Amino acid sequence: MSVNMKVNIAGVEWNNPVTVASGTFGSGAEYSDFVDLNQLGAVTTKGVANVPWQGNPTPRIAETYGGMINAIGLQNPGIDVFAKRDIPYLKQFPDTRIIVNVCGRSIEDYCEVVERLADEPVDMLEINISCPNVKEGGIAFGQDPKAVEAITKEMKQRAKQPVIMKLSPNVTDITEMAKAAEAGGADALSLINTLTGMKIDVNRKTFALANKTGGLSGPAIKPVAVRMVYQVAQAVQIPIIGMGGIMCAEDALEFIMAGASAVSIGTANFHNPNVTLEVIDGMKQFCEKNGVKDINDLVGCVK
Amino acid sequence: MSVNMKVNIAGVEWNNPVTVASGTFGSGAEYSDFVDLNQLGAVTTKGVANVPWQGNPTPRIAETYGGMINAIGLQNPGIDVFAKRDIPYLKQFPDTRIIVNVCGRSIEDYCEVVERLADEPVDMLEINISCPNVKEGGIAFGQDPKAVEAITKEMKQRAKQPVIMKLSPNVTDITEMAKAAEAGGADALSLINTLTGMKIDVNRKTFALANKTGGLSGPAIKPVAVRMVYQVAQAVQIPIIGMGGIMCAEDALEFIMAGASAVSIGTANFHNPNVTLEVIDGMKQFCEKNGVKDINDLVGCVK
Amino acid sequence: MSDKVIKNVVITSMVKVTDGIYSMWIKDKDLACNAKPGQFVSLYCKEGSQLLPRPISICEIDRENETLRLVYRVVGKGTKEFSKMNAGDTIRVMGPLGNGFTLEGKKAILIGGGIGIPPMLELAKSLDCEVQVVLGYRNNDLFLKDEFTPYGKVIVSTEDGSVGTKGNVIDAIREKDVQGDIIFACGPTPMLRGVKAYAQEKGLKAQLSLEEKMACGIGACLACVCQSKEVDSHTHVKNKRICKDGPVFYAEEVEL
Amino acid sequence: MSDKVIKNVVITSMVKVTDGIYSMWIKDKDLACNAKPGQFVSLYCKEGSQLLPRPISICEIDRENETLRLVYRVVGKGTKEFSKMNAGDTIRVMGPLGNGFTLEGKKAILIGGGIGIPPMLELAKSLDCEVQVVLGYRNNDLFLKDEFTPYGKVIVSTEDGSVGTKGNVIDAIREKDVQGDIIFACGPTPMLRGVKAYAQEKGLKAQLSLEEKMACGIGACLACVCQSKEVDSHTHVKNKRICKDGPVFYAEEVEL
Repeated sequence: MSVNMKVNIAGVEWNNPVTVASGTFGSGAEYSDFVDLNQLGAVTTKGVANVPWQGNPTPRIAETYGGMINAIGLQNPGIDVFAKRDIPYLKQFPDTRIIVNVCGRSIEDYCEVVERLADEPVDMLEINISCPNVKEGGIAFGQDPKAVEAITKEMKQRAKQPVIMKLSPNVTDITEMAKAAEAGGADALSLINTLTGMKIDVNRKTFALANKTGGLSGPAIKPVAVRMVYQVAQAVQIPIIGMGGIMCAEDALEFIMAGASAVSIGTANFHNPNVTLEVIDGMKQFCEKNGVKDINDLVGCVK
Repeated sequence: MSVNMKVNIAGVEWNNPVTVASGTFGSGAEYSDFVDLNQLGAVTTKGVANVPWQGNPTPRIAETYGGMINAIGLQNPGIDVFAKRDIPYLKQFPDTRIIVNVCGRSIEDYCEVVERLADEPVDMLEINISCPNVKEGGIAFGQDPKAVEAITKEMKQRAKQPVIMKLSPNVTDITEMAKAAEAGGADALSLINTLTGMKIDVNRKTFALANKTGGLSGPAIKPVAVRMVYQVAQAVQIPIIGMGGIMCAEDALEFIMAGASAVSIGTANFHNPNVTLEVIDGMKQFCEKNGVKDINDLVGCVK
Repeated sequence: MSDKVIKNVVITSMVKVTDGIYSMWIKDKDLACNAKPGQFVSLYCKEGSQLLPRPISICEIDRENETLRLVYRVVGKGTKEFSKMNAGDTIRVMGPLGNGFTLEGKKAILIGGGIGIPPMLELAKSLDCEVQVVLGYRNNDLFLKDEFTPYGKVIVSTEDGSVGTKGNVIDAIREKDVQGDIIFACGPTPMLRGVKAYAQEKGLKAQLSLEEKMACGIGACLACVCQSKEVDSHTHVKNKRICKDGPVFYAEEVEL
Repeated sequence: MSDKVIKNVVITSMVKVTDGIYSMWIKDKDLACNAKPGQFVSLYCKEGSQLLPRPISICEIDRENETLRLVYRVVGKGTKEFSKMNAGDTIRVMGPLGNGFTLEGKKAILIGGGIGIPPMLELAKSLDCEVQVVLGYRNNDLFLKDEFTPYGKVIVSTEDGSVGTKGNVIDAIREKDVQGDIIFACGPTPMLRGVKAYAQEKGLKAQLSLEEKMACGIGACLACVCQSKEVDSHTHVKNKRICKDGPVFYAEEVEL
């Protein structure tokens, strides 16, 4: 039986519903030793800002039980280098869509990047609103519904590509943020970003990360991610890219059945560089085994 | 070297800083086959309401990666049976403190239980404010700072024992809730309660729990718990009982160094019924090995 | 005081009974001495991502050799881990758990369906009355069937009709007109519902062994409750704890 | 195209070198053929609660027998898991990773401190120039020391002064007036700082092998960066990736 794995996210067709979580995959070059990037539905790049960011001091990561915390600090070379180097690199893989993740310290930063990308051959933009809003005393854009709606509107006014708003899970009510993004005109949502965590090295009596706190990711957080994807799927009409601890095809299918139209794989790449292809393959096999002709038929099938 | 393991939580002296997380240990009877309850700093009971609660339909629990989700629904026999049976049972263990966890569907429910306990020989009350406030459309008391302060005040007006407010982690800013509890007169705080999660059985295309969502616990969530304990320790003056995924002495020490004066062990009891005693022993050994004469010297030592 | 123990024990044998079903013998004096038919043990995984113990029913008790037999189906990562272990390996176990069957009756009908069949074997051996065994299978993969023949007449039903009565265990009992004064049953809930209805119809006493997802396994966490007809003396609501008050209940005690 | 591979390989030997330090030989043609001194491999844990690979430096390369030697210290659960494995077991490995040392110089000073000693062994074997080896230990537990003697003069420093020069490797170099035209060093950052300062003082070229917590191990995640003197050509900030651009850097390239 042939299974349709193609999905359409806000008007952009992916060959399959699997991309990578921003920051875990660079711009693909390093993983191309293990993964044919043409096989991925999309590549989501590491976050890029208007200017180069130095990132945080080290240690930047620490392993936790069934996961990890990271505080890379969104180190990136800035949009100019990115446009000159990373986009042309990814254009060598015509079968995969290009999603550029955008970060900033102020709305102006984001706007600059989005405008700069307007005429670049990228397919979608993912806006990371978990960055601290420096002008507002450092609370993340994504933790205030008004800020979410405002920044979404700004992005939509300038973007020529569909805009995916990436939501932070560190909130009381994720549906409030999702609705705010939808109200601001978001074309799609991706969730969840990492949960804020901390690890202490009791023998050294110090924080495991130089930044003290870091973003918790990995299978440890999957139940929180699936719950939020389900809640958001009930609350908004726009498509959802689900992520948070996907290690295998069954994990990915949990997100799909909870209401995600596509999924991102992040931390699992560190544990198994081939995981993305294994997940795509496993999802296809599941459909064949269960007589599912179209992966889209499984989206939100558990209610 | 003799190490002092005694801690004083809001005027109540515990022989050591280890108790159990409410709901994982019943009222101790079942675990007394494995654990001498006199060895614990305190026993925190399963939540008790003003009347018996039936709880949720089954399945009520599901395993997740490095943790579990549960939706027991606070099944309990009600305060009358509890006072007649469970309190006298625990009084047989004079070395351990008795902390009664209180739950309700309305402030009135909580008040009734606290008043009923006023003349009972229990040492402390822990107020579970993660229950949905039925009159307010089901948002949990613990997710609204005004509600947190209000319910804390009501508890303090009626309680004859020190009041521990147990905070929900499903909020944007945990320090806001901690400060509200402190403003309401809380004698201590305990955190974190479980993170709301969900699991889907992809083969059966159904939720793993009859309740759809459940509380995520276990080592998977420890980094979130340690982070919140640290943040709260910087924000309030009252003592903190830290919990969330403690599996061993090192885990417990993370919470202590982050600012907790005591810790609770929950899910780990299911994995190893002897874990509480092993943690107490391991903390003592750590102190001996590192020349720490008083466990209290480690509280909040990482800043 | 309880006779429960928790310890690492040695696996003396691990064999595949049939596709997806394995038979493990573990050696421990306390477990073998204290265990009763219808009780279960909790097995702990070594893999740290799986924290909860797996409840497995006791299939046979060999007090002489101080061993217990556990026959289990591979349903997930935990049971898969067990199935990959070998004789000589150690495994962490807690038990014996639950109440077990009450040995009674003059002419017993033992009913096992699917992975509810194993606990019936030790029961068949332990009852000192006439025993009839009714086993429900999906197809002609009749695991454990022959092991029952020494203890009584064995009747089989298969869903696909490949062996014995086509249908379920109740169909077989009616077709073969199996008579008795008490029923002992373990299997999926739909089967137990049928057994309860049949017992009521015939006015027979029936002991049913129930199953539910468990966490603590000792009655503390209240995860594995079943609805009871009357308010339960421990919980004071209409819930009984399968791991502690059960897994065996009289049919009239519980709502299925 | 890269010569990196990821696969399950067989452990041909696992021995305890001394307290907390183990020596593992793994067999794989690709790894053995492609590996260079100063490179490392990533080892994956079987235990599911530990997801990140452990970077382990390459101690010896045996191209004839197609094996690699990894000498590592048990510092956590992951390395503890490795230490409990035995010859014949398989382990998942990715590598070879990193740049490795550039073989150069006429008279080389190899400096290893603590668990920075193992990578110096393959380097000592690979250099075709005069080799002097300076090894820094805590105490008289001189693991691997004797294995260096075939390749050059070996000088030892110990923190407790029990053997050789009391103090650190630089103290030993000064005391023994070790001469050379290039330094290769691996060890804790404070030691590398001292080596860098000494090299500058003497106007010597120095290759330093750095260490940092890693996630991907292949340059994608930017976890394991070190401060570079100049803006790095890849990151376009003053950060170099230890796993990809390193672990070996010329002293003047990096800020320690």
